[in-house]
Amino acid sequence: MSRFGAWWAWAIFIIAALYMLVPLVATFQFSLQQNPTGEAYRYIFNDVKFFAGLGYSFLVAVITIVISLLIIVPTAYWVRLKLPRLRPFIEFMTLLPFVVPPIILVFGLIRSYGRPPLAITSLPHGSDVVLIGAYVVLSFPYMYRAVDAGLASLDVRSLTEAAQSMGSGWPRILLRVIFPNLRVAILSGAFLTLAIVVGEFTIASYLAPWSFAPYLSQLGVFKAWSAAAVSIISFMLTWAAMGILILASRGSAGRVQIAGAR
Amino acid sequence: MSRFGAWWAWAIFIIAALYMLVPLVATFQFSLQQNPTGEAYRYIFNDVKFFAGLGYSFLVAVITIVISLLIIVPTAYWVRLKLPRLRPFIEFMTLLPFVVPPIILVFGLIRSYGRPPLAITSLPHGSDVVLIGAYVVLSFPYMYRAVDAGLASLDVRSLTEAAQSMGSGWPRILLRVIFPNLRVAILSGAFLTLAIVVGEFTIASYLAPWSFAPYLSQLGVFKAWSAAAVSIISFMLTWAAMGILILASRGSAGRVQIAGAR
Amino acid sequence: MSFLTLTNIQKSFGTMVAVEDFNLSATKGEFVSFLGPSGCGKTTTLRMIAGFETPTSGTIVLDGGDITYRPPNKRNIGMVFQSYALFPNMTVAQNVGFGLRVRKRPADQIQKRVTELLELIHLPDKANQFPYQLSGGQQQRVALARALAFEPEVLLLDEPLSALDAKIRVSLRQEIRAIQRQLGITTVYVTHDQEEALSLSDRVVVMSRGRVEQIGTPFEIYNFPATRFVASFVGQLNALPATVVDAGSGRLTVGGQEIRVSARIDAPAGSAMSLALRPEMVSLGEGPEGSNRLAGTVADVDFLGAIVRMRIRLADAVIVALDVFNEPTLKLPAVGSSITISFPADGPLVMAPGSEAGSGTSAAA
Amino acid sequence: MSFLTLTNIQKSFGTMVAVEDFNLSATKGEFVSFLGPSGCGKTTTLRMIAGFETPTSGTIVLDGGDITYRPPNKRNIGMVFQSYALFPNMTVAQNVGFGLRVRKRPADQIQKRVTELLELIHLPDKANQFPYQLSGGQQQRVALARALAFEPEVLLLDEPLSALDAKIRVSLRQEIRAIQRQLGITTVYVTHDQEEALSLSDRVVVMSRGRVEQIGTPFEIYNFPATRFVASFVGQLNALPATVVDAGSGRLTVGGQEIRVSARIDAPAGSAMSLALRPEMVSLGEGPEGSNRLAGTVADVDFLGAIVRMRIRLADAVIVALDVFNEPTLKLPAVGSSITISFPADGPLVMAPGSEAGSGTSAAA
Repeated sequence: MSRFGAWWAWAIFIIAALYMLVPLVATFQFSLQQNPTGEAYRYIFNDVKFFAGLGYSFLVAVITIVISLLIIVPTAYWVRLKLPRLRPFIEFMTLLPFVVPPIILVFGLIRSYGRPPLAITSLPHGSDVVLIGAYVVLSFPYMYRAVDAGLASLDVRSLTEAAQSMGSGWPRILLRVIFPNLRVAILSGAFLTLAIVVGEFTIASYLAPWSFAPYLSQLGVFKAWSAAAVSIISFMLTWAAMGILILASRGSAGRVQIAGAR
Repeated sequence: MSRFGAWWAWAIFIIAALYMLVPLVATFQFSLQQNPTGEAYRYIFNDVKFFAGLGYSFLVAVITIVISLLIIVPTAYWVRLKLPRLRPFIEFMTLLPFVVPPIILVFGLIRSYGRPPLAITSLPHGSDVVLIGAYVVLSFPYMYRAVDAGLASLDVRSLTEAAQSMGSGWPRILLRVIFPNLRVAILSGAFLTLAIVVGEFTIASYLAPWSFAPYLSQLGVFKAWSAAAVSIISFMLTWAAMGILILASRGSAGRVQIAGAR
Repeated sequence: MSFLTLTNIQKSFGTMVAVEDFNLSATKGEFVSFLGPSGCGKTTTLRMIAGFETPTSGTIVLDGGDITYRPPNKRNIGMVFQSYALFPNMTVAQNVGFGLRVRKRPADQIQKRVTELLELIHLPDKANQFPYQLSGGQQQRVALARALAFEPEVLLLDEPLSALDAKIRVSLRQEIRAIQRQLGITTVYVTHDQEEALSLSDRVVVMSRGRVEQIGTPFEIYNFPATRFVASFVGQLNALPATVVDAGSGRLTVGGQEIRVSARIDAPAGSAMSLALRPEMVSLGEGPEGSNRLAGTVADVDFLGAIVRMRIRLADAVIVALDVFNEPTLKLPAVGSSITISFPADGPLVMAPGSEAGSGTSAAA
Repeated sequence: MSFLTLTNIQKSFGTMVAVEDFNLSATKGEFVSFLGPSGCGKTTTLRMIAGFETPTSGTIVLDGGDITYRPPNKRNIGMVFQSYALFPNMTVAQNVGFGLRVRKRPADQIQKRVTELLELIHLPDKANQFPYQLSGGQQQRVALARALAFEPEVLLLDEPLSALDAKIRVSLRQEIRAIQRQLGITTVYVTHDQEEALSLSDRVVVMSRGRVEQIGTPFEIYNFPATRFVASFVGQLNALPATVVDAGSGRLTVGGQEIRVSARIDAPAGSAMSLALRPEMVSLGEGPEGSNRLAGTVADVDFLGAIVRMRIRLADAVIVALDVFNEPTLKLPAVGSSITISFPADGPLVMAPGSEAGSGTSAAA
């Protein structure tokens, strides 16, 4: 029974892994199909709009991450320390971005902030602001769970009280005790947010059609091979970042988990 | 300090809640703007394409859920019981759908399954099959984490061994011991999957433009008020389902958590 | 001269009263334990001394200054936690030096003090290791060094040994006691383990349901419990139903057999009483002249290692447990055989059924 | 007549040997405990009897049939787990009846048997409650009833009391023993708590690092430990350095003072030995005629409740711990005062330093 079970579990993983890998390999093949020397890749690296789109999305992602961290780290810390009864409420909020599909969120955003009295999108950089706001909401669950899982592995309360009893004030507790022990958790949340924001298509195509995912979509229509090439590049970047993250979390003696995974 | 901290935490929640609620209220107002008696809603309920789109998306979601459960429940159970060393690998896979943006996944899928040797999309219902496959991958993290959190709260190993020592075989263990105790976890994973699949726009607009989210997007262009009405209806359905889920998990003495939340 | 004084301390969480009317005054250098079951308010009281909770009413005075509402980081109190609470991102030396860095001491002075303390806890070679590289017992010793490094006025320990194995618990207990004596630091120790409290403390505060049941030396607490709760929580106890024959001469019957007790009895002849008798007070055999003797049959012999516990059945289904030291040459009586047991007249405490207070013996303590 | 026989059992996980050369034969109705520190292989051995692990080599025979490779659900063995492992979705009655439903017994028969067992564990009114509505002790009693309901041939208990509070642990221990005697079921009990093993068992198997150190009655294990490990793991122990004066007459010196032991000594005069002496063997004062007497000073007095442990310092920094029962009238010697202690000649075991085996006394057992 045990041997059969192991065999069967492995079979499922292999099928699932193939399901993920086949598109990747096929995309790579396709990107080289027109011109095996990599003309599709060369086209991309000579395209100003590629760098503009990627750069814009990257900047939006970084601002999203900074705002998320400023909101989430102190909030999650304080909730664990003093307001544990609020946790179910926050966990409920954590689910909202899943159950409110982006396509509905984008309509609400355009309606609310695209006309008086809150006509933000008609201001200079107004739609950037709304976009970042939407991404802060969208990435909230990932960032919150990553930070909260980091805090859960810490025994926040005792560490805080130990530091207090030794005479430490709040700034020192946050900067010297809490933050350094959350480094990997924060890195993991930030990385996920980066991946989500750069790859997000639905909201971006309404609020910022010049950003990376809409660019990729247009490219797919006009220059299919180059779109495949961009996909491959994204994959590579993503896997490299993930590899770095795993190495970083190994370095900290397995104390911190990736993105809230138990 | 404590009083200030509580005040500050609450302030953040209120701002965040407002950020979520303002679009909702604005959308609702907008849906009634043209005609306060609800013409926008009436239009929807008389539109065949609304029901066709919703019905199609719902059916796809249900098939996705069934396939996911058949794969994930026994796998997650077996991994916890006999192959705990595989868990980091599975948790890594759990992150893939986040870091591979849907817009890239969809290109890969079209490339791989849209042309020989694997020209599935050109078969009858071929693109449905590919769509469901993509959604199984996309919903994998939510379903797996929900089921795994349910298993984590169970002490699977002792329960299995206790049943074995009393003479029980595998079918009885799964059906009488494991499955009944995972009910709420499964319900929670299924509900999240439903919400994600019905609201998913990127992949659907390439593989099944007649499904719910693309329909909503088109409606937004041509009948903006009715699109707002649909958004409101989706919200209501979503909240009702979530309410039911929370009631169900209360009934089971708080043993099971929502979607892997700790 | 009282160094740490708690006066009329009360603490409520909503409608739940966690600590009620707590009074204690500890002298400088004293080792005081709070002993009681979980939920008795002992940890809440400790946390009020540390400043993590604020009393609903009452005052806490340390070395002449009222610290009741002073924030914890202004109190100069060292604290050791059940979970060790070492900072995982810092080495052992950085952990121990944390309180000194907060106080902005010069680096060389910190270095010197850290070395000194690592020698005190017998871990001089672990300075550059991280907490996760140490065993539980070593981590708790580092936590102790960290709490002592900045020379606090009071040391608080919150169940510091509960997370450790039995053998390490005993050895670390002895080490804590030795260090406390050596430094002469005023210490408050919270525990639910009676052996820990009795073994470590100058005085023990026994608590139950937010109230102080008794404050006394370990010897007083064990031998002269003030209340029924203390008698049953601290140590094993026979609670024997008895009937008063003659209060004046201390004569009672237990299981139909007459005995004499030296404790004062406040009840008329014929009334029902309860006698509290420790198993180790009871001996096999007739004992010396003047002992109380009871005849019964052996109901059960329980070999516990160093101790053999026997349960003797008298008439009326009264059971008396007694402890004897194991010896290899000891002949254990067979279950069901007849036996005589004895105990001195000053052995039992007298408790009226349902009464909270002990007999006069405890007043004499 | 052996009912459960384990022969040359060996179990490896990869290169790690968990159990090595384990042999045991238990008679029908016997209560056998496996005692040892964590990682000693006791739980692995139990799990092989239950069928959750398969031995790498060796055989397990139950009632004449070889069950070594039989799947666990074909073995008819009842098991109680540390974590209770009650099915959360079933009531107490459904839990207890599970094994009978698996065996397709008629409903009225199941009902009757469940009622019977709930009375046996004194919880007849909890039939329709769910596990989470019960206390830990009640849950474990239900788990016991569930394991007994289908009349298994052997009952296995894997640290069943470790998750419970100290007081409940003792009372449930007595209940388990009483039920086991009443039903006469062959029982294997795994524990790391020596008091549990000594108190419950007909025989104790002491294990260390995958090997059996000793198999014997509780009395033999405690008083005549076969190896140094058993002597130190079971009970407290003084390990006193001694020098042989005359092996033939059993004369040695400890801390410069001469004593006599009745154990056989296999070493020439002048060689170093180690004496194992239980604290409860040592008495204050000169003791009866023929006792060994040692003069020293009181190093430490540790009041533990029923017992007072003193540590006496002899010359050469030799420390002897001794236990006396506490009495309210006991005058404890002051720390630093001079004192004489005594112990009988047959008290100490003799161990050559570094040797694994005990002295001749254990062979006599």
